[in-house]
Amino acid sequence: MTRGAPTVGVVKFASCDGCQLSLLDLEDHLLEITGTFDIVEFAEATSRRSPGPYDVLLVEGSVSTEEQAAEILELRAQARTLVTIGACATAGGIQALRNWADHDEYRRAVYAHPEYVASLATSTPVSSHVRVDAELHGCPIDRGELLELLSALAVGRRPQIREDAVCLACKRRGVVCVTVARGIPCLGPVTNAGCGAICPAMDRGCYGCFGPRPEANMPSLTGSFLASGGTRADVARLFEGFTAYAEPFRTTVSDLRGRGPEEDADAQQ
Amino acid sequence: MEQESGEVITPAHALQAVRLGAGLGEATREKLARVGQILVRGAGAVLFREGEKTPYLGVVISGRVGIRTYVAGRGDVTLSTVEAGDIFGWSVLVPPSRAHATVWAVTDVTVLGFPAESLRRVLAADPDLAAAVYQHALSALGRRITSTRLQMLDLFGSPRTTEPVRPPGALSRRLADVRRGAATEEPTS
Amino acid sequence: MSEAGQGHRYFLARHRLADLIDVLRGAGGRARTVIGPTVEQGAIVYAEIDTAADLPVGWRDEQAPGHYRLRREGDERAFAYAVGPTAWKRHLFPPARVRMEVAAEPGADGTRFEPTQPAASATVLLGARGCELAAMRVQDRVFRGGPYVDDHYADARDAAFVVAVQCTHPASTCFCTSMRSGPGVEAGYDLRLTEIADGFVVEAGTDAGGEVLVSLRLDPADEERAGEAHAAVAACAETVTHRNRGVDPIRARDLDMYPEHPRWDEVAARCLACTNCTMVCPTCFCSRDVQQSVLARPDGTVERQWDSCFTAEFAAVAGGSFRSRIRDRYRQWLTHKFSTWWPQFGTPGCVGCGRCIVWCPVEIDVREEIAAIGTSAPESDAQDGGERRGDVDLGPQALTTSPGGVPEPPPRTGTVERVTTETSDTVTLRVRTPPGLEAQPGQFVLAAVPRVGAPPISVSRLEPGTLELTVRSVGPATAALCRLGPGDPLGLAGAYGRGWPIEAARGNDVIVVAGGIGLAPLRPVIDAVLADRDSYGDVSVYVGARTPDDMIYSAEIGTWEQRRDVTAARIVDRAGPDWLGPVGVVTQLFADTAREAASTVAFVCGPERMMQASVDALVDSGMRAESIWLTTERHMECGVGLCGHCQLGPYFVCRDGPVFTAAELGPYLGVEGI
Amino acid sequence: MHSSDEYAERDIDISMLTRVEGEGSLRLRMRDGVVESARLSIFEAPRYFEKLVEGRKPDEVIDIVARICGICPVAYQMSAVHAFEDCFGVEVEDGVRALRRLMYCGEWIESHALHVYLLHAPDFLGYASAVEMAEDHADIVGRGLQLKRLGNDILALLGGRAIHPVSVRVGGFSRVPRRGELDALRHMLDHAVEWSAETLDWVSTLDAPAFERDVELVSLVHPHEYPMNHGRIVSTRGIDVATGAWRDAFEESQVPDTNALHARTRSGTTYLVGPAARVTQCADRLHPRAGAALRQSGLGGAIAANPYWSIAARAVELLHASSEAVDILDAYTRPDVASVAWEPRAGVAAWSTEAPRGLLFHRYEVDASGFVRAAQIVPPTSQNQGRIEDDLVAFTPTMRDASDAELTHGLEQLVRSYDPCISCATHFLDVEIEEVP
Repeated sequence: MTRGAPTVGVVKFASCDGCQLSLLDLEDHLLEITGTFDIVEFAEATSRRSPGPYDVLLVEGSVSTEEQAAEILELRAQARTLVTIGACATAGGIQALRNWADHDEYRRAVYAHPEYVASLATSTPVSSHVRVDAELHGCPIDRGELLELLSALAVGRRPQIREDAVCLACKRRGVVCVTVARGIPCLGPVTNAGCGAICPAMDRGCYGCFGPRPEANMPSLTGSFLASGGTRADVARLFEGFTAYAEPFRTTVSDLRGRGPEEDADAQQ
Repeated sequence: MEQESGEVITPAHALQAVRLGAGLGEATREKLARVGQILVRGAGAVLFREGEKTPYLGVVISGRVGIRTYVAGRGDVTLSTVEAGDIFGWSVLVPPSRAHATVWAVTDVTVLGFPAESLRRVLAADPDLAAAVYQHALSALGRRITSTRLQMLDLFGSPRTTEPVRPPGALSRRLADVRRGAATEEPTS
Repeated sequence: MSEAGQGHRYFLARHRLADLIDVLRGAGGRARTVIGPTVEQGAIVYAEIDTAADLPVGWRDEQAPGHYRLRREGDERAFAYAVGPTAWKRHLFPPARVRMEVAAEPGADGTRFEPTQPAASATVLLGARGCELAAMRVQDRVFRGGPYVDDHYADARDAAFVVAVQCTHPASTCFCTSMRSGPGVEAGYDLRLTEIADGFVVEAGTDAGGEVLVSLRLDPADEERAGEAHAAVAACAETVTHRNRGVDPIRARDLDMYPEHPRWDEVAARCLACTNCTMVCPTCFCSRDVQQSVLARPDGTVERQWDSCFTAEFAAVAGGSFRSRIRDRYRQWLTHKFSTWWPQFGTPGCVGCGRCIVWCPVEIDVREEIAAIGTSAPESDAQDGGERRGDVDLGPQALTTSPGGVPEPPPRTGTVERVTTETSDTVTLRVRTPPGLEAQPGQFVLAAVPRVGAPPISVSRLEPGTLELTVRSVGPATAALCRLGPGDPLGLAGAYGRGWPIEAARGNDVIVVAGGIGLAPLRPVIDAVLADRDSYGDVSVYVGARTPDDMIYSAEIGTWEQRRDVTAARIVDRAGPDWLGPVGVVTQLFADTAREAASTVAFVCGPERMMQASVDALVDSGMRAESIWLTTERHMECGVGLCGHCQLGPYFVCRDGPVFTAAELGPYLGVEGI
Repeated sequence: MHSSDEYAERDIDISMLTRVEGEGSLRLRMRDGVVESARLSIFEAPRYFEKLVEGRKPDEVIDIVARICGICPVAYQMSAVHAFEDCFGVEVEDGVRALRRLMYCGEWIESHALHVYLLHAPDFLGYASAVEMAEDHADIVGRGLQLKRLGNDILALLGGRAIHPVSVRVGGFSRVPRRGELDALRHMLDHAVEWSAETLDWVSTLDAPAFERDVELVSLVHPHEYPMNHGRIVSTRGIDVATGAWRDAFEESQVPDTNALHARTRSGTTYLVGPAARVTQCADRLHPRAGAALRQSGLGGAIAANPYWSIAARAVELLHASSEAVDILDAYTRPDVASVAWEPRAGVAAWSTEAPRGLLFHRYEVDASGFVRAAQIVPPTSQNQGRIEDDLVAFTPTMRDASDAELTHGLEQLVRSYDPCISCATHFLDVEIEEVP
């Protein structure tokens, strides 16, 4: 690392570590990254630690315990630029499905002694707690988008990360629409591109892991799924994935299930 | 009253020269002019204050009149200016006739004022004159509302994200410095 | 073997299809890549073909709105299908290609902008249909019909040997006959095939095609086979015309006249804005230029990628998107295809291939939408449209293009001589003009910072050897420009666009109305007029700004105010007690002045809403809209009318503007979502 | 050097384990230099996967359980898919079976290269991270990164992406690659074999602390092949049950201050899963090249007895996985169909596969429509957790004369030698060393 280079921290909350692993998965560029930035905090990769401040802080994971809710406030104060990485940090993650369920029942079911387990009733995105400067979507994030974010920070350009539909990337890649040609339900039209349309390219429908794009036309797409013979529960399950808690997927799931999630009461405190 | 030329300005002369007067027949204009008074104020003078009973309907004959209000933390803010030929103090026409803003002389001004009581009397007595004055006031108000709306749009203001020209500690600069092997300190901006 | 020339029909027996492909691959001793139809991912797509066995022999397609299925018929026919999801643009105008290599080493010498040189390999496009050849001719006009051409496209097009196949098996979504693009193939091919029961009737359209026939040593087609081929195409045309829904292209040309039709809302409720229709469309040509570089490396590239008018950023500028709603985007797309393409390129932008209908996941059928809007439109409006129907010929000959433009020029490197801070977020860069760059008042340049971006910036002063750019920091690229210091290099491409008609204003009274940074493009007008003051009548300059501190060129405005031969005034939206000038909107400064319509020219620049108010006030004071000149802002990415982003109704702002008269902009000025 | 007396009131606090996957801490209670207890605490927030999969269909479950771990998502997908296929009586094509092994090879290579080079090796050489190690040993770190990349490339080819691949489906894959798509990879895999062999040579030269313990090793054992997706659950002390019958031999319990469940044998003892267990039990089924290299290294005994030498076990498995990947590619013909049709049936779907870190057990109760009604997932780290604590208790006295910093380092290195995967175990750890008076 270079003395005086911008400092980078990588931290995590509730998550699988896959997004921060994406940084280590930039194998061909890893040593160049550490030559460009001074990675001062990244528990998964180095025993050196730093409580901040950070020029750039990459945050993985959702906020799902009281300690995390407190910690994110402190981290925000230490970060000049805070970037959330991945579906957990940006949308609450798969674990946000518990927001629709009875949390105590969850704890009892998984743990014989739920009293040992400290967790909030909800799993919420970081942006529900603090201001976020940029987001990288995906479960996991795309390595290319991560490299672009770092490169854009390094030269001062706007990261070329757009909120296009998966369909745009899918067609550029030359993939044939799985919905039209095979009748497979695909969330591509309402999901952020960024993955490069992996699922349609692997002959299956997009499952929305890069989250809803800002202009997702949910009524039209769900209407079309229902018209193709899916039950309300079948269609709900399509959206009950890694970004279910992000709007407008959240409302769509609630509408289809006839019940809403617990509000982010914890987040608001 | 004397102007530069040394000519004395009378209310009747003054009224004739402005749009309010131009729209009136001669007899009617005379009737209105009779209740008018020429007021001269130096730059900076307050003509009347927000919340006071509006003392008169004014027409700017020369100079510039400002309409301002006080905003905590920002002080006196001028919302608009009234240029020669245009009116101010329209609130005199509408009960409770209290001034909505403070009116002040941005430059030395000459104003033709129609005091509240006499104006109301003369308007009550002459419906045609009243209609003409109200119509004039309404059209001036209309223009002012349109202007205010455009000002509210803050058209020249920032697009969603105006960025500071020299963001503090912009990473690119720091990197550039690092590459040149130069200082590791925060760049001065 | 001269009889293999054009106009003669030959017979290629089915078992010799493999020979044809072999000859195509190696004909004339030059190796060609053959791209043709093959079955992949559940559809017939165009991909590299090695042997005849790769062709979709025995396959049939079933197409309907939002629906495509293949089934195996099991016969020996190789081309018994209608067009699938791939369009030939994928090979002529690929989804992504590096357009320019850039570098940003310290010092002017280290700043490079090098366009990549086209190097298309010889390719055979096997199986192109009538509608697809029409689409190529449409794209020819777009990419090589103007003063600037996409040289990679042109190169790929020239390197392509086209083997056309006439359609005999249309889909329910085909409407080529209404767009007069098929099912037969009339022009634009090297070889033309028509599939019949035992093989193919083959004709050469070019000498190169003839050579292929010679090397195959084919017999002439007998009358019976020629008749069978003819009948098959005729039957196909009959089916498309009478069984399928169509579009009346002449009537559809009026679509843009009903921007407030309620049907736009209805279709927007269904439209996913997913971009599929534009991606599969064989004529859609919009692209974005993407800056690419890795970490702090000094070198990078600019990649040109397919874009779509349905994306959020397509029509976005720093302040927001001009088309923020799906309704605006769908309307833009459909009216562009069927209406505004005409004034831009002299043809409709649709060839009737039906791909947008089939590949729309929610089954939106353009034919239905056009019918719904067209047939329920007010009669009186439709009549207005009638005037626009001039001598329309949709036939293939009408669509030929004579190439002749120049490739898009790369930015040239200029050097910053001086930086003047105008306001807290705005600076003026004085730049030594790079050789070969010529600019007129009102034109703009793309000011390129390697690896960061190339935003369009209006020229704000022109002097021999230098020009000035006044830049407001509204995003990373403009912020990077604002950070430049004396001696720093920057790239300048241009100058582009139509500038101010200063010469034409000679002898007239001149009014200049500026709002905010809108004064920047107007300053060259003021410079020119004041330099030749006696040639003009009364000269007035009115400047509005947000606050006194936000006013650019403040000292210079002061000198104008001092002059006896110029009426200059400024006004601000908000002011503190120190400001003794007018407060309000800029129109207050001139609204009450009567104008001589015949001898007054106005130049206006500022936010669109401010320009609109100014135009209204000037017209109210007696001016004609034709004498009021405005400059308008849109998302300009390429600067030369190739990327499609800056469309405003029928205009490309970068090419047809940015300066327009109020009369030209009339229907569009200040209209939401256009 | 300190005298042991100084440690009577010793109070060491290590706040968070680094270079492990996920978040956890270690608390050591010491009195008079003797460790009273060692507790790995997992403060990784619980995510309740067993409940999240209820009401979901098998293919959705395969997508969901991958998210338990970003380093070994394939392992979760493999245990799940085999459990369901076993329950529904689905027979997959041989080509699909081979591709699944190839996918596991990719994950082993990626995970082991990550652990050997980026997480564990810096401990042996005294660096805080691989990045700092690279300043002195650029070639070595570069080789590790290249190996890791190849593992990821295999995964991306088969699954669309390395982390949370998308193609594993009940019945096969959503898509299987064409022969031609494998060619670029095939060329690079020769390098992977070579780099793996160099990895074993290099780790053989490292100094590991002298520490031996007697431990029960558990892994799948298969009659013909090195265990990945198939075999019986077998231990060095007599456990031998079917791959789906984990519960016959083991049980889970919960301990205070941790969000993870611990596993024990039915007789209440701790045990070890992972590469050391596999290499020890299945050395004779290693790829001949890996088997020969293991014998030549002479590290077989150390791998079984000394946890620090797990780094050698991983190196052996790197060589195995890259060699087997070559064999699979060379023999590849594209299966006729990517996936065979199947019908759900009610029952219990239970299976274990060998994750990079060891045995991974899944058990689902499925209804007639294929919906999951209950789930149990036992990741390798929660099986190893008890064993790690036992080893910490045994190891600490060997460093009684060490400084706080040295002791902390030794403890952390020991924990890291198990390659604990804490996100997985959330079903894990701050190290706090606390001296109780």
